[in-house]
Amino acid sequence: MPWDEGLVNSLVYDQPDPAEGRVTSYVQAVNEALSLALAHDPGVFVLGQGVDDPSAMFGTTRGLQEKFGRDRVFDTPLSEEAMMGVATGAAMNGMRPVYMHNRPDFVLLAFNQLITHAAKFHYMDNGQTNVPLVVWAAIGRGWGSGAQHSQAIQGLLVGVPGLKVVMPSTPYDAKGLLLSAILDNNPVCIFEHRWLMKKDGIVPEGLYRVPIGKAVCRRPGRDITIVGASHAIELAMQAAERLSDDGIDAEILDLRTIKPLDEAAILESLHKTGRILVVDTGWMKGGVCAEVGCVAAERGFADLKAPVARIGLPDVPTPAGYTLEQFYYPDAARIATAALDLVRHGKAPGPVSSR
Amino acid sequence: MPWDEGLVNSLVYDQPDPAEGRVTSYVQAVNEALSLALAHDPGVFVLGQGVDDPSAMFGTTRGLQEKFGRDRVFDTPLSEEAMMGVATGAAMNGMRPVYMHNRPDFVLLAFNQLITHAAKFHYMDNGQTNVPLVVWAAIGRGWGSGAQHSQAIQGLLVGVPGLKVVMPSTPYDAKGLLLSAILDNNPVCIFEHRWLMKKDGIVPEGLYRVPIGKAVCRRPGRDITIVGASHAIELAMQAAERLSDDGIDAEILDLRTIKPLDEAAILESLHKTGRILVVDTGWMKGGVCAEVGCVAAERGFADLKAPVARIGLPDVPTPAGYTLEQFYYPDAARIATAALDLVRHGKAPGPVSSR
Amino acid sequence: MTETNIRYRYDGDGVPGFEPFTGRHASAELLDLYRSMLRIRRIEEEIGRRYHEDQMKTPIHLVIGQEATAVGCAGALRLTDLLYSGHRTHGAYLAKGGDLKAMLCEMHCRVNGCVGSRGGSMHLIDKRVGMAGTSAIVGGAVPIATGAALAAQMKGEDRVVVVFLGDATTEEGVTAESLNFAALKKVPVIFFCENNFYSVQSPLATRQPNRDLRNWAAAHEVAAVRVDGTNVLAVHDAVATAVALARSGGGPTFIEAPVYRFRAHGGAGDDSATGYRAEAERDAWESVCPIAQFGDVLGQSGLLDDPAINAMEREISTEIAEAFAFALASPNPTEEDLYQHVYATEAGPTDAVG
Amino acid sequence: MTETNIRYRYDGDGVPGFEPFTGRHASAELLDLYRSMLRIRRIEEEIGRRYHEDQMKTPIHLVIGQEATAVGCAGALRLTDLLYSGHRTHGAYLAKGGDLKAMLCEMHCRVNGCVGSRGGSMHLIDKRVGMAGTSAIVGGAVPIATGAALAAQMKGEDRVVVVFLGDATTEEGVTAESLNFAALKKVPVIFFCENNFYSVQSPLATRQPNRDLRNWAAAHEVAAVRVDGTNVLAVHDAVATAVALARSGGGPTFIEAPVYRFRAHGGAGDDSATGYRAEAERDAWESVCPIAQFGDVLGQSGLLDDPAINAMEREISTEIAEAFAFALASPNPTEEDLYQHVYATEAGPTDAVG
Ligand SMILES: Cc1ncc(C[n+]2csc(CCOP(=O)(O)OP(=O)(O)O)c2C)c(N)n1
Ligand SMILES: Cc1ncc(C[n+]2csc(CCOP(=O)(O)OP(=O)(O)O)c2C)c(N)n1
Ligand SMILES: [Mg+2]
Ligand SMILES: [Mg+2]
Repeated sequence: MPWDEGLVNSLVYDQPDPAEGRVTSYVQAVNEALSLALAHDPGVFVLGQGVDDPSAMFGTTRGLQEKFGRDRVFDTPLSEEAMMGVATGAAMNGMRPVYMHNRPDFVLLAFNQLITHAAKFHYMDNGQTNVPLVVWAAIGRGWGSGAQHSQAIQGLLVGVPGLKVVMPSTPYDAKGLLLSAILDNNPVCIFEHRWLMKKDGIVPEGLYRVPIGKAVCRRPGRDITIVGASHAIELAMQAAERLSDDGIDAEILDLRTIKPLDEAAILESLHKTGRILVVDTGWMKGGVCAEVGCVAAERGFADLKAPVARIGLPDVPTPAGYTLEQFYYPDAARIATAALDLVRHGKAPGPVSSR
Repeated sequence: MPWDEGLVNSLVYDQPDPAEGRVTSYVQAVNEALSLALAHDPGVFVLGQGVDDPSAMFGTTRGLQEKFGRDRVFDTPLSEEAMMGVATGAAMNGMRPVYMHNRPDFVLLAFNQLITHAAKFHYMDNGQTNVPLVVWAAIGRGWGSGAQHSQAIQGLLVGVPGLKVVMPSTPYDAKGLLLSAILDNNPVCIFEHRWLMKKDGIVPEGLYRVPIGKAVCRRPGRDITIVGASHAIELAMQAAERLSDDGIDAEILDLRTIKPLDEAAILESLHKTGRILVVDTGWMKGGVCAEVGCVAAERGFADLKAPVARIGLPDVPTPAGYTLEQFYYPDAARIATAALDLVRHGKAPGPVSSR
Repeated sequence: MTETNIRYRYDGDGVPGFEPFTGRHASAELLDLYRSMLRIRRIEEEIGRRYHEDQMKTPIHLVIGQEATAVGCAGALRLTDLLYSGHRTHGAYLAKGGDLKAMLCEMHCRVNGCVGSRGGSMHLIDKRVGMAGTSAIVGGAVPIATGAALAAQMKGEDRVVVVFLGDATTEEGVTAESLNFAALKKVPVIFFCENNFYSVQSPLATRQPNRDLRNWAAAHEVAAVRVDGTNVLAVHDAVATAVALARSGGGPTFIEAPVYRFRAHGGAGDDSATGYRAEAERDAWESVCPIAQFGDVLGQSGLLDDPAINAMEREISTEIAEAFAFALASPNPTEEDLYQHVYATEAGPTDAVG
Repeated sequence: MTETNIRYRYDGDGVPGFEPFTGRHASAELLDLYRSMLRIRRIEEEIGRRYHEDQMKTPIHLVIGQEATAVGCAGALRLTDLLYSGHRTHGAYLAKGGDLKAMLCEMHCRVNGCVGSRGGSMHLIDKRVGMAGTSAIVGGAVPIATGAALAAQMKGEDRVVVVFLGDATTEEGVTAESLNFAALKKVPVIFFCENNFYSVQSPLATRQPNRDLRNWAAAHEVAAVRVDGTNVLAVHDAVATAVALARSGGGPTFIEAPVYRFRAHGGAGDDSATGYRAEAERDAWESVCPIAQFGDVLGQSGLLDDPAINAMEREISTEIAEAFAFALASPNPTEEDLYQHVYATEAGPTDAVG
């Protein structure tokens, strides 16, 4: 699905300072993680539609088949449900598959295998079997992706026991979390974001891990906690810049993992700021926004100085057209306004669908 | 799947007072709704695995094929994804299918058709097409249903725009909501609960509707709002009895519809009681508990006198064994204790998975 | 991949293959089929030409090279018959009678697009002409079309449903499930498989064992035929046969039509140079261009000459220019439009009571 | 349904059908196969007898009548070969060497059940004997077994994987997808289809057009055979052939074995009286009971006589009584057990570094 390449290539990000370390692209970081894992463990293999084609899964799998052979890096039939089962069966028998998808939408075809099989086998057979499976997909946004190619489905998985769900926001994390996911003995879903793929970052060479289940503070602040993951953090950081012009000091908490959630980190930050705004790349209702918001009200109630606030996608399918997309997707400005309202007036944004 | 019949038949419910109206069983109420809809509209048809077999989908489809013919009430191949698409395609072309499943688990096989197709067509084609589809399934509980036959998946659908999700708690609602769902021009999922199927209730003859999207107060109270749907209301009512012994007056709000949520009713009740405990038949994390909890903290913050509290299934796959099931499922006692803690000590239950 | 070998060969008869079919069609019909293919080609080329201007902010999947399938198929259908398709919609939409202006407005994200800027290129739908639905999910439209056929059968309508699918779509389990159900109920649906040998840039051989798709379809008790997808008349007649079977209650047919797309899977250019397919392979197929071949046939039979072609070209080119101008001048949607049609609100037929 | 017609007839050869196979097996092996079937039958009968006592709080799907498939199949496998199955697990688990006590503990919801009371009857798993996994979702185990075979292939292990599936399981799209992938990669998997003509109480005819499942499998380029599922030797040899093919890199085989379950789909009794199948149909199949038939064959060849059978019966009955007693005396799980094994915590092989 390279149609959005032009769009993604037109995105502009701040360049990291090479003095701080080796600068690589996001895509390169993912590619390195795969390459290192393949080199390090003969059990690792990479499969997915087009992983060996010239587009190479947005470039993330470039060169891997040449290096590791057709048996370890291979294309699949258009059979998402069976291939999820095949990957699960292989994982149950000593392999460490990384099953890559262009879009999370396609993972919905395999929910039965993912949710009712991969996530449950370890429990159902009393720990006899581990399922070290990685399911990777890149959330689409813009350029007419539309209702069927843009779904950010992480919210559907927040409640599913036995799964882990990870959403990197930087090249460093993309590599470190992917390595952790491959090393993990449980099924781990990684949802990348198409718009981060143009981002460069400081990425160490060699193997390192970013721990699954731990959030990280991206920006310390006093007045409000803005919490989210993946591309939402990018927007939140931009919003924080604007907010500082208004004298508001926002703390940005990058969840990194949305299942299991680092509740301690959320509560700690909330304790400091007293206000929380949850941002997510997925639908506002249910899912990540709801879970984090509910945790705040359940376990951090005493610290709350204002309503819990959230910004996600409105309760509407994604429109394909450009103009409608601009109205649909939250941006830094909308996040900043919501934060401002919350801090200044103790007001959470109204329900988006009735705007 | 009649294995749990013995268990369900052993459940004891209070008998309704025949002076209040016609008493029928839950199963009979569903059967009547189907029968009336089939009789009333030639576009209605009923399909599903075994709808015409001797078990007749827990009895709910008994006699329908005899009455309305094999073309309008029919068995299907074991092809959940295609049949969901077939039902969707028929709905898009003037029919009103009611697609019945023994278990919500089986609906996961069809999430692509349900979420990415049925829920979106009306939007994607700019309103050219309506999708008056009903998807019906009965949540399993107990008697070894286990991890793959007990999933209450409503929580996964709370965030999906374009869908409606309904969960009756009484025979009256089972009939009235099913009729509303069939009459609705949108895809509506109905999640029944296996344990309610033994319940009798006052059920008027003939056509009537219970509106989708409206909650109902089952018990007025001053001290705390216990909110949920389906079998959770049964438990909540029992809990309220116990609580009244402790001098606590619980208000019970039956959501009836969990998508779209009747936020106004939740907020109104919360305004009165100042405390909210959400109970659901599904996983505690994400889903219904999280969404309702978050709405309370977002839009009812000023009314909250205590943390938002929730009780759902622990973050664990369902065990099959009887003893483990007893530890796993919340009961009236656990709900009462949580409510008591919340009212007396302003304390929400701890995270269940670390009990 | 640096090999220049041709992996997937054309194995039709080329121009001689038209022979058995020409006599069965009136001249006007033959010219209509030609014109319809030419028009689609020119529209697609113009879209391709302008795509880099980024006015059409929508993924595109051009049908250049695959015109004979949509045109031949639609020619054998009535306005009231229904067509469903996957992501590669342009040919089906135009052949079925979809409005060009509404299509280009949609692709330019304008509010008067055929689906109000909700769907883009992958969702060219116009129910008034029987272009009934599309899915951007591979295989997504297949059971839906089957359900549409079930509805037609239940309502006793004299209506046939066709669904276009690609070779890769036969790998989706839902397609097999749909074939089974269609055969079981003998619903009037035609599974039209455009086998262009690739799924994006993945060749058939990396996705399926070497097999005959007709056997696969026939194993579900679905009538199964193969037809030269570059031969608009052969396609037309195969569909006509399937339609007759379906209308008479004989149930579904699976039609496999080997074809070739001359451009990239998505976007405007050709991507053969990236090496996933040999340029020689594309060239070989370009030499059996469905439009050129049919033009030759019509020329040989004296139905078409250069002046006639030129007149067609002028007419088409004017239509295209006007349609683009119309689209570019059309209004954008507003924020309010975003929130329309999430839920259907109109009363259903059953709403009168209760 | 009040018809008493037989819808699904036995079309094997009965006792004479054993003829071509007996000579190929040693006497001890023949007796083992017989004993194994008899043991499963008696275990199932005892489960059925006690089920109404509600001590086994678990859904059950008895294999009474279907013993020859599991036993014949497992007899052709090594301990290191893997067996996967759906919900109907008892026969597979026992034939592959699963521990009876652990099985009954599981069915009695005891902590020392083979999966610690997590799974119940539908999840009888013991990886030590190659009973590798089950799914209560129809078709769920099919791709997983295929993946297990892929793992064996990638690791260069001399291991074959068998997955049991029912006739209805061939309707799930994932099964077709799995066949395609297995054939594509030539992984060492055997799709063993027990065709008992029913899915719960739905006959094959309401779910599939009248078709030959071998054609369907063969259409995926999977070797496909049919074998009399009441003939343990025929089953054994068909599996042995498939195993040899798989071990030599020849890829997957689909085996269709017509069989019949004598009891209800689920639970302990027979539900034929409800009318979904004719009692005459069940009676006809009971007359070709796989155990009785094979017993006759062994009797005729002088390998088995009444005293020998009686000795077997006594041994088996003692084993069963002890196993039930053991299960009933076994401890229940505790609340703490509920929270074990939600996530795997042990370090993976790659964990040494990083
Ligand atoms: C379920 C699903 N998987 C993957 C994709 C990505 N995708 C879009 S089009 C396409 C190729 C489909 O090939 P084919 O069916 O042969 O049609 P063609 O594009 O060749 O016309 C793929 C893989 C998708 N849209 N849906
Ligand atoms: C996906 C799915 N759909 C439906 C069911 C309910 N169900 C359990 S067993 C069964 C029958 C399956 O029939 P078959 O595959 O022929 O196996 P058999 O029971 O005859 O051995 C059904 C429909 C299920 N478990 N999973
Ligand atoms: Mg193709
Ligand atoms: Mg069966």
